Amino acid sequence: MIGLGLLNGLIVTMKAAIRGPVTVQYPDRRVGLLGAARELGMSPFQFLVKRPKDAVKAAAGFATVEDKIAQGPRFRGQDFNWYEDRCTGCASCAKFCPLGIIEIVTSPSDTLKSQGEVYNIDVFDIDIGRCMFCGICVEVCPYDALHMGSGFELGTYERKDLVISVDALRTKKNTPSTWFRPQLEETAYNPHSGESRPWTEVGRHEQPTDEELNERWVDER
Amino acid sequence: MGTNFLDNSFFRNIYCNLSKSDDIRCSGGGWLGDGILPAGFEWLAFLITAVVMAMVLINLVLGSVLIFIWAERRLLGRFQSRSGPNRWGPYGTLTPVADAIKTMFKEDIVPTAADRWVFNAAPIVMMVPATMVLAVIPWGTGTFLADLNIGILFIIAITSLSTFAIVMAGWGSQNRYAMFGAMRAVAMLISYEIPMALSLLGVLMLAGSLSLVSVVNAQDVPFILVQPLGFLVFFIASIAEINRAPFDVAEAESELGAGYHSDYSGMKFGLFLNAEFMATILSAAVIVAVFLSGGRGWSFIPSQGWFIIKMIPVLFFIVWTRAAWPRMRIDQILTFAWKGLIILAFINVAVSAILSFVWPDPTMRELWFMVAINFGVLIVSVMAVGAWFGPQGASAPNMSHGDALPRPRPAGQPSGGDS
Amino acid sequence: MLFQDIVFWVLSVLAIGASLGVVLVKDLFRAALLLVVVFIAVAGFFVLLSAEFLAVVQVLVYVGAISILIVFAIVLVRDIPGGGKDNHLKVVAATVAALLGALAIFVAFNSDFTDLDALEASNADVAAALTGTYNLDATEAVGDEFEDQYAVAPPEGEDGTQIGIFSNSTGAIGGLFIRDFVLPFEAVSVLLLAAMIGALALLRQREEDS
Amino acid sequence: MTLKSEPVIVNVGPQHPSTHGVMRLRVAFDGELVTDAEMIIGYLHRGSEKLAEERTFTQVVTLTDRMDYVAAMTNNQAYILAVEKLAGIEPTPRGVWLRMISAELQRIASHLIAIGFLMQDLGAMGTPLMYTMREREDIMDMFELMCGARITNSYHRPSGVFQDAPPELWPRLEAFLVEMPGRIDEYEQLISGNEIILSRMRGIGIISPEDMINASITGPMLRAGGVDWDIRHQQPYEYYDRVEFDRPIMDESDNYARYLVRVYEMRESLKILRQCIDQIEPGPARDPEVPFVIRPPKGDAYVPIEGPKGELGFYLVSDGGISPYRCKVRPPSLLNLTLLREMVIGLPMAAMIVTFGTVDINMGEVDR
Repeated sequence: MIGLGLLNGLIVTMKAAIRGPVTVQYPDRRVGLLGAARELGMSPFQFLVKRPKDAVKAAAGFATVEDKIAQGPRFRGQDFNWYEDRCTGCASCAKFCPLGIIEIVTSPSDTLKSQGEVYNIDVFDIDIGRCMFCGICVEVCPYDALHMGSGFELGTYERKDLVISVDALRTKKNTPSTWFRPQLEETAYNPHSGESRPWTEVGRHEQPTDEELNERWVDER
Repeated sequence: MGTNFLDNSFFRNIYCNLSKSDDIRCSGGGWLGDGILPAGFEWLAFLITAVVMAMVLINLVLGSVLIFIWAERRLLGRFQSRSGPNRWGPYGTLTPVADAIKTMFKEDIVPTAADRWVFNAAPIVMMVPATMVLAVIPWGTGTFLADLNIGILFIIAITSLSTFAIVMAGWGSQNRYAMFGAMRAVAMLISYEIPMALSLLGVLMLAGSLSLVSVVNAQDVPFILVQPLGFLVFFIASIAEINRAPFDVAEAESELGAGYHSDYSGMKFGLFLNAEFMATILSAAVIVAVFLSGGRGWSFIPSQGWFIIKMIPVLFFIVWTRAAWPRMRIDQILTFAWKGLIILAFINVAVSAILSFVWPDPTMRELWFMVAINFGVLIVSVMAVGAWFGPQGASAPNMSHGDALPRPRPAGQPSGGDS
Repeated sequence: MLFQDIVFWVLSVLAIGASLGVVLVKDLFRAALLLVVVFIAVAGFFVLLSAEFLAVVQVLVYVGAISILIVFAIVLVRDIPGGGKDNHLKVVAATVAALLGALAIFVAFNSDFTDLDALEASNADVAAALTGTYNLDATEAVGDEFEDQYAVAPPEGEDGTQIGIFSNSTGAIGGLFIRDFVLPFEAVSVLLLAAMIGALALLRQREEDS
Repeated sequence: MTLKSEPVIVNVGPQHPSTHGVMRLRVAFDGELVTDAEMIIGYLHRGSEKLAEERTFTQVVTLTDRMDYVAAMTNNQAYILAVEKLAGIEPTPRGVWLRMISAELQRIASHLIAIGFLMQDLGAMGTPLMYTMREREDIMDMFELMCGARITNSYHRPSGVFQDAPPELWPRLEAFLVEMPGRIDEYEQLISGNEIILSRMRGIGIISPEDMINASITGPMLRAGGVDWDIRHQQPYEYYDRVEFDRPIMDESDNYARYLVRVYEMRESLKILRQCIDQIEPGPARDPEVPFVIRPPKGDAYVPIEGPKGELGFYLVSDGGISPYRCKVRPPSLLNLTLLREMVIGLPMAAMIVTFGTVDINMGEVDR
């Protein structure tokens, strides 16, 4: 019968309207009186009596609840995590970056007895303005020194602010993404909990002792 | 100046305070005594009063446009599983205000090739019909600017002016997309004026007057029940007249960008938008006045309140269809008007004429008889016209349904079997 | 009536100015728009003459239909927007227009309008219809009660017709059309139909052309 | 009776809401009817094929993401299959199953986009688009769990996928498989029977199967014309010979058939997903012996797969180095467009836009 299809369309849209929105509001969610009360874990009546000022605010639609999207722990974010203690300055990341956006400048380090095996990192610039977050730099890092981050909120006013410098990498709190790091995943680590990881816990293998290093790099040569 | 204006209580109060009118309804003067203006200046008093009333009404409607924009966006959001605007003000109510401010401060661009005069005049012309129609709508008992005894004809005549605004916008932009939109709009508006006017004939036969106030007064049974076919045709035609989905081909954004107002920016675009939303609200108001018995209702709510309450479902339905249905194609729209709606309107005219000949002055019981007959006519004629229209629509090859709808077959099966 | 005088003069200036514009403006599209202004001004004159039904019909037919067709034709035909080319008929056209204008003024000043009044008296139905007093004999005013004014209907005479200046001329005109002047009315519709069919026949493409 | 007006030439695109990117159509209109159409492409050309020549075989995966950016997983899959054939790498079984799961999810996502934007072209005010995006969001979330990215996945690697799917993925996938058929029914209720859509799509944009085969049009468009050609069935790659699925075929070859075939393919993809989950075997998702830098022997390889939009093939030539000597893509979007002019001539403008929408192209893939 003519008109049935049109009617069906109306029914579907009305069903969707009753089901309510599925969108996630970012960075905070506007809640009404009921929503605010639910967030605080009280009944709306309790909420009205105990915190009338907030209740009025909520009823007027001004109450907000922080609402973050549930990101996957493997999310490849733009704030790279770098563990200097693990980095040897081999520049594999720079070499295998498909876009060539990583710049590394090293100088010989005098601090370690086995010279030539670890370098001072003078420059470690990652130009995330051109980065496509493929993660190949992380994949090829032989010592698990570089990790993807989990952030996505680095809006800046100038392009040059999009270059992550070595100082920024050094001072940053490290919450590495578990992307390509099964060892992190095995410990059920979630980067979005905000908990940072020390360098000793993020590698695939134990940090070699001095003896091992000597054996590998000095004695065998 | 017509005495009928003085039937409006607000108008009379202002007018009688201002002038020493010898009108019998001002016999006691106003509350302020015998009138402020000296004798002989009744025309000035009339002018001032009219301007004040017009200002009040236009601003009320503009305010309701803001509310309608907000409500439509929230509703569309709900229909689409979204939240809709909720950032500015409580539940996003200030979003249209923010939009209006943004629109005002935007750069006003006139294309180099544009016909400047025509281009600039078009938005103003667009606002004219929207504001003029305001005058004759009876928003409630005694709440109208003018009770013209040709009210319905006035509405139909004035709304045809918006066609000019659209042509001017399309022509003035010297843009082919705008021209496409304008041509489509003109073809559609002209086509739909005919079923719109014809569908009102049945109402006029019942009411015996073209005045909207008399039409409201005549509705002891709302005309949506007595004239269901007329209502259907009028509702569809008025949605087409206001360029709303599914008849929004004039600004079909997926085909024409923005149609006839592609090149407008800033407040000129704002005027177009405003006029369209005003037209939506006013067409809902006309539907309420003509088919839903205007401001009549139980007296615990004032008549103006009833009017607004009755407008809400009409507007809701307009938004709902916008969310649910895609746009029709322009040739299908024209075919639909000429081959579908006009026939339905003529059937309605014929049936109404016969019924009003049989019952020239219907009592309540006879009115309910008419309701039953007209609903029968509605079902039969819509099905008949639909069945005829389906296969014959110009470029609409097949609108058939049910088992006739094609379904994919699994790959193994040979073709041509059941499909 | 001062107010009506003002309106009359405003409308007159508008009508004459716009019609001059129709003739003088080179851009055809703008000329067509000015023609719309002329039609609307004429509708305003009808309102001043208390023939508001005619005014609305003027807007509906001339503005809403005929002007739109003109505009449509202009829009559909290309290469017109630049304006028509100059030709050598300017002097002739101006002469003819001046003569016609002079003739109109001459007729206006030399007509014996008493004849018209007599005609009006003889055909009172037409005049009454145009001014809305057709079939009207009740002229008494309504009662003093203010409560009456809350009723939304205009005051009515005893026989159901409405009184006042803006009264029901619509029904009267309708009555005239289908009673007294039904034959010319139908003849005009047949003429229009014939014109329409003729236009279609002229526009129709021959099958061998396509 | 026909009336003719002068032809008007309009540039539809490159900045136009319905050209699905930066396609440009130079269309001659007679009134509302299309009398001629010329396709002008290249506005999104990024030289992916040339760029591939100076990147290692694994790095090129990131370039394939950006070709058909609404179906990155299938692009990855096609490329990786070509690399594996070229280098003679044997993938791990779990890796293959994961690749199939991701590819079928991506097929659903791509068809959802196709249907949603087709309805947007029809002027549906975004409602069907919002619904399809809602379901696509589920798929994107699953991709995020699998590989940390939503659109530019780069998930596949030679010999498998770079990392096994996390355990959180499986309950989500299960919930998706339970919920999705109802959602597809909902689309059908909203769209398939709507009279306006029927009258705007049925019998419009018809193109004969012979023409399509001659123009090497593939994918749902070809199947909507009654030709049973699905590479997953005719030339099974990966483990498609181990799963049962139907190929929905329609004979109308009009816009409506192209739409409906996509809807039914989503149902078939759900079937395949279910069988993949049942048959997936434990083990490594990637062969650890396969190095990051591959040096395939000299030679060439071409592998076609059934992408969401049609036959997607990568032709790779190796000179024994670490990067392809030549990388040639067979993009279904571009080849499906070849008959667009023939399809739209004689149609009104609105039908032209809809026909263009049912071809379901992606400018990233057309221009590469």
